[in-house]
Amino acid sequence: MTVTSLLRTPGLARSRRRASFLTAAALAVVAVAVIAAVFGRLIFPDATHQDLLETLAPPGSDGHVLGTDSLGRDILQLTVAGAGSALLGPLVVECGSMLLAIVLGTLAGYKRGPIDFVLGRVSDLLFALPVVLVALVVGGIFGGGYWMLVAIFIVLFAPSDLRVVRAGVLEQTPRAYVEAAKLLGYSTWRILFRHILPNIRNLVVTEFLLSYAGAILALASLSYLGIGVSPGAADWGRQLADGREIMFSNPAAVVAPMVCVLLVACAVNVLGDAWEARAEREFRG
Amino acid sequence: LTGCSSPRSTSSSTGSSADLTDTGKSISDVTVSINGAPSSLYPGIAAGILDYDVASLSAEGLVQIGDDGQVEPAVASSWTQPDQQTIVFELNPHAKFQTGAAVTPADVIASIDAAKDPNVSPATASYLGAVDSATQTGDDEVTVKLSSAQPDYLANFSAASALWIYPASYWQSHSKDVGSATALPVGTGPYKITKYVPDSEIDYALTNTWWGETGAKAVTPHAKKITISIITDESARVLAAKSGKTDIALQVPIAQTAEWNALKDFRIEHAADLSYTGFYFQQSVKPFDDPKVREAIGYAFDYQGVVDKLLKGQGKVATAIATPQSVASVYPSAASAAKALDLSPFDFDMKKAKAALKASSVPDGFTTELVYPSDYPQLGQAALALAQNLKTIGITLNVKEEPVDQWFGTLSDGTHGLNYMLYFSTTGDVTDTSGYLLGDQNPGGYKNSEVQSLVASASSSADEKTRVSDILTANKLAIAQDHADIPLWWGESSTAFENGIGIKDFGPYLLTRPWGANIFAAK
Amino acid sequence: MAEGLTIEGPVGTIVQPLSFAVAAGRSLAIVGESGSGKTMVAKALVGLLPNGVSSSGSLRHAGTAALLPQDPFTSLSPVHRCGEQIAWTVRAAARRAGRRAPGRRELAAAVTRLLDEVNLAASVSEKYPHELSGGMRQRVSIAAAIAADPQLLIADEPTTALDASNRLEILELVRRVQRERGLAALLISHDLGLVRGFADDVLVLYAGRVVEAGQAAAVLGSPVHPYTAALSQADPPIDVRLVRLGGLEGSVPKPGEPHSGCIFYARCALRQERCLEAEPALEPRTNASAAACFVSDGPLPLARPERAAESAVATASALLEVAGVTRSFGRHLALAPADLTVAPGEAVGVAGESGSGKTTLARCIAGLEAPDAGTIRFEGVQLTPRNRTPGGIQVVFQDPYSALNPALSIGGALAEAMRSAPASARRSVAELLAMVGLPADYARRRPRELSGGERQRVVIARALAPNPRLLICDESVSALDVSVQAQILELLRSLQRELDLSLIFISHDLAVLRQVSDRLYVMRHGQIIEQGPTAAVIDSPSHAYTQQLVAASTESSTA
Amino acid sequence: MRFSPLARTITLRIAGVIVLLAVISFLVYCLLYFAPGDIVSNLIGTKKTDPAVIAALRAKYGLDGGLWSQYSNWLGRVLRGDFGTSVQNQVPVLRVFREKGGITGILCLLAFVITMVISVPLGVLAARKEGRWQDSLISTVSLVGLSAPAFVIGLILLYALAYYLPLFPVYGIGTGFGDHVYHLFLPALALALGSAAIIVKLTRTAMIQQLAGDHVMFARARGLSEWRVTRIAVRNAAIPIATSAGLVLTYLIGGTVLVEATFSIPGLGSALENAVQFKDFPVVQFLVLVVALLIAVIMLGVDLLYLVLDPRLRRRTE
Ligand SMILES: Nc1ncnc2c1ncn2[C@@H]1O[C@H](COP(=O)(O)OP(=O)(O)OP(=O)(O)O)[C@@H](O)[C@H]1O
Ligand SMILES: Nc1ncnc2c1ncn2[C@@H]1O[C@H](COP(=O)(O)OP(=O)(O)OP(=O)(O)O)[C@@H](O)[C@H]1O
Ligand SMILES: [Mg+2]
Ligand SMILES: [Mg+2]
Repeated sequence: MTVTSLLRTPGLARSRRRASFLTAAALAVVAVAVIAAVFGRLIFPDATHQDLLETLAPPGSDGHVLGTDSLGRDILQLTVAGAGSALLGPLVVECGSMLLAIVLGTLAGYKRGPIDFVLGRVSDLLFALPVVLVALVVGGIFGGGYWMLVAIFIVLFAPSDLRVVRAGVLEQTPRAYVEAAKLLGYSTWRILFRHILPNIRNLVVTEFLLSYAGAILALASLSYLGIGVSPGAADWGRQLADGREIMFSNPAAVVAPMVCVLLVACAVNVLGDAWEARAEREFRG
Repeated sequence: LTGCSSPRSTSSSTGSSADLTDTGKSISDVTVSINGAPSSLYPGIAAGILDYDVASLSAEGLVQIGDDGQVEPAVASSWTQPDQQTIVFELNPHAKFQTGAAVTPADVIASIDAAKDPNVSPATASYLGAVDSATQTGDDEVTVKLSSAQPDYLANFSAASALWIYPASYWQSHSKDVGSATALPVGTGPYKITKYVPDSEIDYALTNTWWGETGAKAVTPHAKKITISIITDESARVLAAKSGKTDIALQVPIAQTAEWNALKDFRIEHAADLSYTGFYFQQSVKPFDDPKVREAIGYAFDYQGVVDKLLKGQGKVATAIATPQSVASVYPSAASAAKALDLSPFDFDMKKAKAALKASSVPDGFTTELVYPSDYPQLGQAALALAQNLKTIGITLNVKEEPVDQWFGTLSDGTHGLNYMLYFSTTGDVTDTSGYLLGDQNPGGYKNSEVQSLVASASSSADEKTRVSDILTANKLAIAQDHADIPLWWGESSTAFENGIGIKDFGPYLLTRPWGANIFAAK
Repeated sequence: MAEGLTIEGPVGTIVQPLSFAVAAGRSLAIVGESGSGKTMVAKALVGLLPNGVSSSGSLRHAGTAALLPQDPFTSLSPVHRCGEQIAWTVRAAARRAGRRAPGRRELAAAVTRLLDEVNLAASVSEKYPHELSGGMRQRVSIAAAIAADPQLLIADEPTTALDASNRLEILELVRRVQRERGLAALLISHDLGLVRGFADDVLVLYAGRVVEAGQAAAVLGSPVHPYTAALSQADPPIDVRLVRLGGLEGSVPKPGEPHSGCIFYARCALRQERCLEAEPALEPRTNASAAACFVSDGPLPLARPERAAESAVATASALLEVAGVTRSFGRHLALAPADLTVAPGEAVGVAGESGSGKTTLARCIAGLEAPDAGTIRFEGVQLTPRNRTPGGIQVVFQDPYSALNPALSIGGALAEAMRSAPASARRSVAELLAMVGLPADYARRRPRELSGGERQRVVIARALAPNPRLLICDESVSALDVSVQAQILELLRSLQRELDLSLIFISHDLAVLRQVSDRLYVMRHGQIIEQGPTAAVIDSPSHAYTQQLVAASTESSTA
Repeated sequence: MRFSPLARTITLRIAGVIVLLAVISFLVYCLLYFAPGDIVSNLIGTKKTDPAVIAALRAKYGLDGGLWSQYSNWLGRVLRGDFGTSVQNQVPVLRVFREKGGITGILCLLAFVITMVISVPLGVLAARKEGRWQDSLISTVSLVGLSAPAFVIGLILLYALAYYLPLFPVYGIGTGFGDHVYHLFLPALALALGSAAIIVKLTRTAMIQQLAGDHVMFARARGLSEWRVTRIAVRNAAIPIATSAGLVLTYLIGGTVLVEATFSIPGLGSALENAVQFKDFPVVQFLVLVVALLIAVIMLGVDLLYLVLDPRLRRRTE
């Protein structure tokens, strides 16, 4: 004889609470970063101003909260101003690649056939290529530059977005509501944009956020390798590369941009995960 | 147009081997770290500054450059120049390879042939382009014929320039892999290469075959072993020093000096690197065709500030194109050289800059671009500093970084009026830099028949005094009168030493000679 | 046996205190509509409730219980061989019994023996699940389940995912294994016909409450509770066509939904005011059963509505003529040349096992699939991809859950569909909803706020929006509960009459086809092998396959 | 006969790879051809140079003629097994590869092993403890790993574990295999953490999906031990994990540039970075092709691994 008594499984509620706390924190981080990106130049109009008489000042000295770097630039101001290039470029990258992915991915997933085949092969190829390497080779050979890298990344980031969009469309297309729409004679664009797209929007938003985090890291990496923003500009990747050299004189020069990159990328990733979870909850019921 | 220049003080170095005493003790092992990987142990293949530093530990040329910039005997104990197209070298009878074999004329001839062959020595062959032939003319005698009259060609036969002497058999058996790990070169220097792990380390052991230990100016090496450790990352190199894995760090970059200065066991020594940095103008590009505009730029540059703060002492404010080292034979003391070279009217004075601009064709300013090579961030920083100053008088200067090769492309593309000139003189000869910048083929298209004839006569003259005075006159005309060039600074390189290590006769040319022999244990 | 088994979900109680007992060698069936908590009871018995659901009360059973899941296509690990999966259970059973771990040989022998017990060849043990048919997989599952040496075998709808022909075999196998091994068995099903032949005792579950319990014959033969009665009446008979199909309006209340009094009140045919005052308790009514109802205190009369006149065969002029249509996928011929006609106002049924090409045929007619060859004439015009107008042919799909765009409100979807209607035939959204028996305020709702039956009504309304002449129903009721199925069938029949619609009704369930179709086509391997008036085909099938099909259907509903 | 469709698939894939390599090599050639700058001036620097020497150098590196003739010359030489000589070092490209490839190979493989060894068990653990503190902890840590670029992790590790806590060497690659592994451990760890985060996430998702699956429920319902159930789920989850493992390998290959730069490792990554900056045609061309080939091989390997892992696919190709 066995007597079984079953107990309540705990945990779900708690993890939900943790998740919402994390999401709130992430939103706060992103909000601060966006404010810095938009108003950074207004708050600190001469963040990139070099003061050769005041190089490598330690944190806290003479109004420099985090000290100055080897060019006498105020690290705090520089870091705040760096939010602009850290957020804007990746945003353009992700918007561009997502737009490309939505236009091509919906068509490929819905129409199938040769378009799908060609796009599929091209995106397989691009998808497999290491983004940093390709950007290094192409950007490096053409002399780099921030916007050139952004353009390269748009192309390189498109395949992963395209896959997501295509897979979503592919999954929705055989659903009866799409067939019903076909039977009712709706146009292809109407079916794609009014019927299918709203149903994969959660996928799209999740992918957008996660790739956005990826783009932030990728651009920072390339700046770190010296193929990115133009010299003298405020940028976290560049600051990291420069800051490493004076790591011992003023650790803030490397810690500040490091913390910023980490926090922003984490926050965007948290938002992506949160959106995914939200979509899942919605899907479940 | 001439202005009075105020004397500018020069920066001081952090410490010096000259102040240390040699304990005479031998050192078992010295680790020298370098921040780049030589592509080969033979500099003829890629002639970066580190390639020279590394190669000269164990290999020598026929001659070498002494502390004062004069050509000294090395493997050749003496030479004569019967005419301007012939040089006859007498080999040093004590010169031996590290294998113990004596250096024969055949070895020297094979080395010269390899050095002027662009296939074997693509990076340095051009230096010996004028060599027609090298033949044995006696037991210990090699005669070199030049294709044209070359009054000042001797230095090219040094390891500071284009010649490293290896055995003839080495050249024969390693036509394809000269200088690689599978073909360790054998030279005539005091240190023999025992191990080469590319990108990682090079080990040297002291031999007793070196001619320099004997003879008149005998030097006794103290280090039994030298290890060159390749650490391409600067902060890793500092970490290595902190954990005691480095005794000497060559070519410390400017950005790193503060880090090294912060290490209490290390000191930094500076030595001129014979480089000249300045602005020159594409004379045909507007508005730089106007001398007043060029003058305004000249006054807007913060010479002392840049040298002190940006270069961290790795340089001296330049007052001429010719470097103090290149005139050392005529003006041996620092003070006399400074006086003779005081040819630039410019100092940092924004009032004068503004006045010059007001008097120019573009009184309200203009917008232009200055490109700098990415390998030299200090040029970019100096450019940004200049841009800040120019902004106050209405000139917008956009600073752009380009890889070195693309930078070359912009120098004479007809759109960039204001350009950087960064020139490393390998020989330190007085006509070298000025000849390039002021001669017929000068990159800026600067035309002043008086200047160009002075340069030509200096190049063909054999008398050192005339050569120097011609060049200095040309310098003065070009800088003070025509503002065709604006000298910014003469470069210096920094070397970090552990405090227990000293090096004798540290100067601009030491690292092109077998410098391992000069290392000593200090108190 | 369970005492006061209660199951709590995140939003409310899923199962109210529930007690039952199954003796060894006997079987108990739990029946009820979807969402009544049957699966939760089964999972609680084996201790595998999902996250967020917990149970209390006490369970006592000798030895172990094994749960046979519903879907043989997902219940086995796809990457392990069948024999291996059975062997794991054998080993686990040995360990539990404190026996020494069996060696390789012993294991192989045990697996072969178990496969033999479920009528499978020993070679199946080397096969992967995907290499087997659905019926064979379910046998493997049974073998794996009994390998655990259970004392109690729980089968949760073990046959719903199978074809009619397989269904009976599997059920018989379960019964045989149960008898031979002397197991206690718990069968969960919403199919009363299935339970009738299988179980000794029955428990009728409604919204987590037992509304009637007792011996199978008594409960099913003479139900006391109005719910049980309604359920048995909703089951369509295969032998007659009924004038009216009994069905239950509405749907099972969700856990946590507020109510007062009897939980069945809202849907009850016999409801009285006193039913709202308290919840009725389960009380013995006949000597073999107990029911929870204030009103009914004895067996309810099972009124079999009289037969409807079987409608006459098609008139001369055809609305739709399909001639020689073929379609193949790769090398697989899904549709051999097929001919089919539909007269105006006629309801045509298409029957056939899974994969026989029914859907392919329907999709070709609707224009969702391009036929490889053959012609389709509609209202006398040959249809090409270009000349189709949305008004002509519409489809009601099988799965009501995916047939509505989750992002659109009901009203939005219907209004959009209406734009495809000819201007003369435009109706309002409210009119459309009324046609399918839904209140007008449903227009504001989203699909996920609707029950399956309600969704299917919306799908039908949308299909009717462009005023079609022909409506194709592809398994339109097979995803629904019997009770809801009856409602939808009744709705379709009445719409067909009122709007003079032609209907092609596809189903593998002959009983359903008997109720809705005038003429019947039987398909197999992409071919139409028999056709004729529905009554004639079912009552006296001429093709051997049809005979087999009819036999299987008849047995499973009356066995 | 039984394997012929499989063999056909593989042959087709290999043909595809060859076409791909040809296309990529041409694209890279175009890139280098149209790029601004000139290797010869790079080689010479600011020096007065004889035009004859320049001409000789141009001829030596095959820089005469138009794009097509240059490319076809290059291709012809490659087909004869001659990948040319590095402009920068005068070393045959193949030797550059031989000298540095080993280091990068060890680095990548070590990173891959670390990735898999850390991430799969953690992913499985997180899935098993879904919603509990272990899951939260693992998910949070992997989130940070996902958000930290390899060079940032590298910098932190370098200062923490090599300098302040001198467990690992600060620089260099050592000599001999064992020493290489010791020297490359920190870099590999830096490289691995980011990819491990990806795999943890994927493994967790795949495992949760599997554990919620019918067949796992059935396995539990027949009394299999939790250990066995986990193994079944892991075996099923191996299919999606294998795909991501392939992707992670390519990610690791891309990440070596950053990590090699941070730890000053003389591997192919730094060689590529240098070659790009120097416009060292033959080296860039060769390394790009090697990377493309490697990735193609990895992808093919992943596809074959699928066949091993998923019997449902096996029948389709057989
Ligand atoms: N994982 C879950 N978490 C919370 N509630 C659940 C979960 N699964 C099911 N439920 C709820 O439990 C109730 C009973 O579900 P159950 O699956 O037992 O019904 P059923 O009688 O088996 O229905 P069907 O015939 O559709 O299988 C439903 O109302 C459902 O909403
Ligand atoms: N898009 C498709 N691609 C490949 N094969 C298909 C496709 N659609 C159907 N088939 C195949 O065609 C055959 C007939 O399928 P169809 O869906 O018409 O059968 P059915 O009678 O409707 O079966 P069910 O009762 O399961 O719905 C099946 O074997 C199926 O596997
Ligand atoms: Mg159920
Ligand atoms: Mg079908």
